[in-house]
Amino acid sequence: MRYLPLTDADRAAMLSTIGVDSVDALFRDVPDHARLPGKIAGLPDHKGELEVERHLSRLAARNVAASTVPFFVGAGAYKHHVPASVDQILLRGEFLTSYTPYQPEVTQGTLQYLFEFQTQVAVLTGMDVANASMYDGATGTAEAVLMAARVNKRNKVILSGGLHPHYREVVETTCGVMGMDIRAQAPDWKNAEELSALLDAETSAVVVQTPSLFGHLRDFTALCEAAHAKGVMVIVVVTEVVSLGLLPSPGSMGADIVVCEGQSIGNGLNFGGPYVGLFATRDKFVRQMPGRLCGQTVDADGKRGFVLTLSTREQHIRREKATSNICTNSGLCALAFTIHLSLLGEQGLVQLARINHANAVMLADKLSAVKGVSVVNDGFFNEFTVKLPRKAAKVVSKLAARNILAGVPVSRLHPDVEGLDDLLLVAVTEISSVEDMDALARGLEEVL
Amino acid sequence: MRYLPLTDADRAAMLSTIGVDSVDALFRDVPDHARLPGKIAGLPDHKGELEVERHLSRLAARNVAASTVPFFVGAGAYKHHVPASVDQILLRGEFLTSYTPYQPEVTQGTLQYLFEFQTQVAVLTGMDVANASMYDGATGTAEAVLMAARVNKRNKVILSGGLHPHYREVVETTCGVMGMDIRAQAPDWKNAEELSALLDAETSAVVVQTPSLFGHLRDFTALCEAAHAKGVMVIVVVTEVVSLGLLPSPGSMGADIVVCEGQSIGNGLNFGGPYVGLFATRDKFVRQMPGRLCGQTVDADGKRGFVLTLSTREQHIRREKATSNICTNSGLCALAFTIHLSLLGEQGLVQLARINHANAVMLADKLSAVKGVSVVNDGFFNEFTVKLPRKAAKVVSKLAARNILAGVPVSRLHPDVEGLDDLLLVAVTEISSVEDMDALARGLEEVL
Amino acid sequence: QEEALIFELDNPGAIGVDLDEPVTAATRLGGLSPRAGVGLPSLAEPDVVRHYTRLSQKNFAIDTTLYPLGSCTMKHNPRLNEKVARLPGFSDIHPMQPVETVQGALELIDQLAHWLKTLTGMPAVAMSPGAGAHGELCGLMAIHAALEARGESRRRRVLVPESAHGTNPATAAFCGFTVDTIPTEDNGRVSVEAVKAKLGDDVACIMLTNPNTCGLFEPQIREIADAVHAAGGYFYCDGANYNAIVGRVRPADLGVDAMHINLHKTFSTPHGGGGPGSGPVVLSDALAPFAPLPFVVHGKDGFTLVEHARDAGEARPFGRLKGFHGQMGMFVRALAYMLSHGADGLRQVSSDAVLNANYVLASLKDVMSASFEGPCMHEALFDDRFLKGTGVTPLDFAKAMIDEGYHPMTMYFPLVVHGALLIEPTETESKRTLDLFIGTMRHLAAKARAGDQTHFQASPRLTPRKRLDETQAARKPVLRWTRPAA
Amino acid sequence: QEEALIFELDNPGAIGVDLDEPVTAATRLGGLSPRAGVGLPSLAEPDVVRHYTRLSQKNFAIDTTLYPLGSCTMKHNPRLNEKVARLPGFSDIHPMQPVETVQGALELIDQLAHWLKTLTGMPAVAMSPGAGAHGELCGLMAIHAALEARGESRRRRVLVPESAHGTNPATAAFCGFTVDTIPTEDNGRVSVEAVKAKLGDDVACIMLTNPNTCGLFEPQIREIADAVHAAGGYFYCDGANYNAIVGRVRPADLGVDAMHINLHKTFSTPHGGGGPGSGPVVLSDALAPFAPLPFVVHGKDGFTLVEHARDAGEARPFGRLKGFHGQMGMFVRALAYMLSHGADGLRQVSSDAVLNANYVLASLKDVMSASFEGPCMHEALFDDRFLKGTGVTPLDFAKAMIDEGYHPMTMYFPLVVHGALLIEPTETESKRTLDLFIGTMRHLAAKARAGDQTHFQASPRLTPRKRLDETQAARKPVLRWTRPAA
Repeated sequence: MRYLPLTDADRAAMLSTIGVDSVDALFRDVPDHARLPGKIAGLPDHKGELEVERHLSRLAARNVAASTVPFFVGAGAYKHHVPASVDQILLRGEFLTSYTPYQPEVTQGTLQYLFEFQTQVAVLTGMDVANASMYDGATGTAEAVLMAARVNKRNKVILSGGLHPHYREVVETTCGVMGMDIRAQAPDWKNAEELSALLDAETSAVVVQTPSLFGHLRDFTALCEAAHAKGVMVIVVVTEVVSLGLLPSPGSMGADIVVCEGQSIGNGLNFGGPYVGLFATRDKFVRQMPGRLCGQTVDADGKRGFVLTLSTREQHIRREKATSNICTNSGLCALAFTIHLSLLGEQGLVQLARINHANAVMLADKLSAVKGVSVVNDGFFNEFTVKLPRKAAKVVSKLAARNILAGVPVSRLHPDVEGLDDLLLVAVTEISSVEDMDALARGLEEVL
Repeated sequence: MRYLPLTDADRAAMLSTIGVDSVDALFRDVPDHARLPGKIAGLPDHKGELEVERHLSRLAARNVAASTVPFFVGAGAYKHHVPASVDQILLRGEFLTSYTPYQPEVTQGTLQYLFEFQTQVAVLTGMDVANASMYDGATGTAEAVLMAARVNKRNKVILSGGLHPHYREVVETTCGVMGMDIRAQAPDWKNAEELSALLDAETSAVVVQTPSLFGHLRDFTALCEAAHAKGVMVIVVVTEVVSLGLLPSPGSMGADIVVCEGQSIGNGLNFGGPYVGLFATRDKFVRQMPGRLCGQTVDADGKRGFVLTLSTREQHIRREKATSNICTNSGLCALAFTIHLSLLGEQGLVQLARINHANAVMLADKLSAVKGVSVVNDGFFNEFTVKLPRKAAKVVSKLAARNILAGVPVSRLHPDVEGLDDLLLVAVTEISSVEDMDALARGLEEVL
Repeated sequence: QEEALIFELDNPGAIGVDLDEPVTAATRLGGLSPRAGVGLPSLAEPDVVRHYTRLSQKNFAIDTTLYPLGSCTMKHNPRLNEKVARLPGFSDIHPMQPVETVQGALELIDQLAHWLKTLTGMPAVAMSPGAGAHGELCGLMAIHAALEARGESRRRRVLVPESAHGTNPATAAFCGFTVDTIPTEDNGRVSVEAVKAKLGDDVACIMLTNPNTCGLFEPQIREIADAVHAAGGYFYCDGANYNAIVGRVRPADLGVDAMHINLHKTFSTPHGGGGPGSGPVVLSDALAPFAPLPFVVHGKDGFTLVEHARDAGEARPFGRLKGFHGQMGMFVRALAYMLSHGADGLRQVSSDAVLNANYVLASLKDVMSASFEGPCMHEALFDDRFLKGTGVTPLDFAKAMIDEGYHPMTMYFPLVVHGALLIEPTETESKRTLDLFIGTMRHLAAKARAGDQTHFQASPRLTPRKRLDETQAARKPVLRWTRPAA
Repeated sequence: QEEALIFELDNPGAIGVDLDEPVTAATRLGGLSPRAGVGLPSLAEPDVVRHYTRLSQKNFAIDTTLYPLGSCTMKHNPRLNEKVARLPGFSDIHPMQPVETVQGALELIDQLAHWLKTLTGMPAVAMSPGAGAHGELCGLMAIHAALEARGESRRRRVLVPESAHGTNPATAAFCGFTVDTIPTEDNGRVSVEAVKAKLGDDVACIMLTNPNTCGLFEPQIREIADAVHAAGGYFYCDGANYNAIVGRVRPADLGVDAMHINLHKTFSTPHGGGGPGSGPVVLSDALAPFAPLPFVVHGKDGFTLVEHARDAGEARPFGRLKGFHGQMGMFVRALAYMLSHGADGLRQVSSDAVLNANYVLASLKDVMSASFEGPCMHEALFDDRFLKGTGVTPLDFAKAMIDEGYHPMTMYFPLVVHGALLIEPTETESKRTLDLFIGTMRHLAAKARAGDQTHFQASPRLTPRKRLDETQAARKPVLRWTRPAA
């Protein structure tokens, strides 16, 4: 077997050194009834590369890859072009097959990119500090809510109706089990929500999203001021980080914690994972942060170097008093993010954001021109909501049959809310050509 | 532009250091009439990754990839499965973006794999020594003919009718210009050729191939003995190196020089290139070998290390007296060969060769069962010749239209020889499933 | 050569991508002003590629050396897995595409689930947890939900052995449980008596690692499970060390109710410098109904994805744990690994892992102090008694290994032995590599005994950085680069 | 840690692949007996991956450091090019597939040919040569064929400047020509007078590198071309340094009849430790009819491949140079590079390459001895006068650069200056990198002048191997591993 270097001769020699006559003897602590005499039944035997690759290729071929069709699906995950150099660096064994950098002398490579990642995230979000990544944006949001509760010792959290429902559900699931009082607002598809009025002395945090699920844009400066006046933390969620090249940073609006889904930069769609959660906050809250932190220090010769730090917050030191149970995070996805963002740089990110927005403006115009279709949004970044004259889910299905992936019906995300069946979320990025947009508009005309 | 790090500010500062006011001034030696005032007309401007990738993907999509159809094309290039680890190591920048190892202290990586490659080639061919690679099997064969002439100072060479016609043509082209007397034999599709009788005191070398173009197998021991008795060098060509896992080595038959196309191990089809020529000979001829050689030595501390050696044979030292003009060879393809062969190892290569042969035996039986089709060969490795009741080229075309790539019509290789139109070369490797073979047999039945 | 930070390589005007002009200059920003600038550095592609290539060279990795980090399971990561995970049909599909366009992806998840269930003997599996600790959360939430459904939300106490991974108590606390620690016996095991002494009608569950963090199989595990069940509690098994028994022992036969499986340990998806992981949780019949959303079901029209409680039929999902459906990229790799090994190979995997660990144990126990008698499972635990009086600490010893070309083992964990040194070679190391490693360890042990204290204290010498000042890092944390004052 | 040879890692019974059993045990070997054994080593995949990963770490490369190897053009290799070259539509097609199944491949070759012809201004291009030296062979064979067609096979003399690459005289000799050397002027150039002095009706051609190997553009190139043409000869231009002028000067405007283009230099396909290269040859109208087989033509049914003289129409191909159609894998990369840069970018490429070289020249000429006055093209040539009396040889100096983290420049070439040091930074190095490099070079030059001879002679110190004994290697060549006697 190709991954197992021991030969039968090796095994015999090693057993002899150990002084037992079979590997079974090493499993002596296993209760008799639980010892399987042979391989587990019902599963095939080992296969060569060619067969395994063919098996998986056949499964892969039964999916419609985004790059092969006009593609407008977003709602928290976005198809962007990732430069080829990103993946080829990721494949380097020194990054791919290294572990959490517990031994800093032999993992300065990992540690330095984490320090760069943290800096990039802080800069991008307009915050002071960032951690070394979370599993994804949704889990990061739940961690942010718990962190806010640690900071201000309050128990109530208000979730905007613009928040992605999956994020809401993860907060409800994760923080609910802790007994937090979670007040999720109704889906705010008209961008009419006023949250300031809901804040009170029991409120720990308010969670808003920009662009919102429906693509709406808001200036949260006033909300932050109102919240801070009442001791409430403002958590700003960004599910499309490319927007930060064009929109004001959450930090500049006064956010206390910013959580982003970082997938858009450096990471493929991957059917939903692995992604990378970005988590940033103010300096003063750093010791309440969850997750790993990489810090700068010096070595015995006084040279700059990097280490994991403030681990007294973490589970392996602090056990049940840790700020989070997170251990493994999204190291490699964070590296992809960091490399791609380094390639983009200042000018590239801004340009990329502008292209995304311009494509969305063009597509909004094209779709508005389709009879019976209206764009709901006033402002948006690269995704907006359209109102259709019939059920969006049906329309999406019909277009899928024509090899056009038109977007996400709001009803798939909010099935329990009445009156949203005719809403469709449409996302457009730099990968969409004018022909793709025309195909969508034409397709809509045909199926409506 | 993404590959150019200089900014306009850099350029201005650098021009100032140099003391000129424009880059044009640095081109002062270019005659006025040849100085283009601006970019060259008729070519597009620079493009981003996404556009370039799409352009090339569109071209790629207009070709039928071997792995997507029942595939039986051989005749000097073979579709084998290459383990994924081979390519991922090849992509490591330290191998990919290094140069010829002129500075051995910082290229021991390249040098050691070349030494391993040379050893593998020598072992595989049953010879004493091998060089660090040639462009491909065909150019290696021409170099072998020239080398033989250097060794025995004779001018006539006999090319077997079993030799791949492209190899014959390369020899004729390359050695012809040197004034050598080249005696190519008629296509030996019946494996009836007797070369010993042609050897005389003017003959420098005889070139034979195993398996032959038509897939025939021969024991060359007697030919080698007869040749050596007359001072003639025997050059044995192998276009399918996997066969060396099952067939007797050319060295064991008495060959003086062995040249192989190494593509089958580690290298993809790549529409014909880059490939890798293997070149092996006897110790006594080593100073007449063409191409780079890596040799073992010690460093200043007495530790084993490797260097390029015997470069007094080479063009950069010996100029017009060099054994060859070869400079860049096939380093990375040799690395692919070496890694793949290391993964195969003794047992894997033998097993791979057996699988190839067994598939060919099975396919030969299946095709023989098709009405009007007969297998020409007595023995073969993984490729054989079938006689069809009509023109093979037409049959191949018809099957291609049904997405079956059936093989190579002999007429494409020997268009100027009468009577070969109904012969088809059919190759089969480990990638062909029984279903693929059945598809070919059924397809043949249908189109004949 | 030193490697500057990417921010220090900033060269305004340079760029690593070429992008077209936007198709229109029109904007619809709903009244927001465009951001004035971001503050990112500018570099061309060659400089970015070289920077990260050079950074990578400062790492040790499983591809470059033995990395015997106990409990972390650094085994070979097959490259085929990386290749297939990049097939566009997996890597380039969106989680919210219509299900009819992702049937192959859903089938893959279903196949992986089948393997996990069959290997563990468990009836159900929750696929979405993002890593092992996230899987623990999933398991404890399922237990929480099951207790609520039974009307026993009074059960708030979770039993955790002192040898447990830190994630266990942290997870229990994260779910609002209180943690009660069970002492470890002198032989490194948990005894059924010690567990029974803690049981009561406020106990929600026990969290037990098996094989445990000392690298030992808990011999009384079945009795413990039975006692916990008899007391109305559940048995959560930390599956971090499942690689020691995969293919030889089915957790279901041990009485397990929930167990997470670190795909990046047992099934060899790459650790990647700290993730991404993937932590599916197998569940017993008692807990299966509470598995989180979303999940894949197979119906008459193919595979579908249940994303909402209203579509969950009789199941009572406790909620949602992750933004989308789980770590698909890791699923592909893990399935490729399982298919490659097969049932026969996976049994050999655990056999060889245990054999390799015992070979190291047997070859070193005369010069290093083994913490417990008898054979171990997949990792060999030593403690610092062999360094007593040498002035060499386990940390010093570990740093000296670096100069010999090896990544150190896990140190100071588990906490139940003093100065722990936990060596896990895994099944993908050859006997030759182990023999070289054993030789080096014996050499270092002898050196320590010989009193060459300064050698150890000055280690490592050959790394790009000497020992780093962790105290300074924590005292005044510098967590990001800031532009120096001009 | 030392890295053994793969043969020394042999562990019989281990295997790095899993293969099925053959479908039949029957054999048809035509009377041959199966080979008894081969003699290859056996290893599992983890050991093979680690072995070659570790070997790679012993290399310097353009991805890891400045690699200013003059004349070898070590520029950044874009990763996009590697990605597209691996598209199955290019990498997984067979050269002998029916042409109707490879239309995209033939079109790609045609597009690349169009770029090469347009950039050089030449009417034709032969695509099949496997590398630069092979391209030279192609060019000289075309000249040979053209002379024969003119009935002037008496023309056997080829003029080659003494500064030429070794491949030039070697190639000429390989084609049966005699080589006549033209002296280089004191200013590093070839003069039209020197050429004229050698012309005669036995001259087949001149082989001239431009920019030449001293990094200088030949100012009299047009006059030389005219003189050679007037004398009935052809002008072969060695295009190894075409990267200095691409996009700014068209070789056709200089009177060139044939020029090879190293795709791995000018168009950035990776050098790969010594290949594969690719050396298409552009041809003038006079030589175009003699271009070798096969070649692509576009007809009414799409693209076809002319593989035989009988299908070549009025052309008179001199024969075949390579097994199949050329280095397709390199064609894809080169076209990706051209499309990425475009006409505007390629002009900037040569501008920046020349600017970088002149910046190095200007910044070092006060401490190192520049061989010639005035600006250079893409590479800066120094000689060993600045080391005179220091006891430091160019070789010592180069080895000291290694310890500073740089690959040495080309040394002792071109032969026309004593102790040559030829520095080619290429356009993909940033000013910051050049400034650091210049600083190091100035530091080393000062160190040499200061008399620190031993520092240089003991260099390199930081590499896995100290200086290697090349004399021993050549005296008793050991070119392969042999199994030690038991």
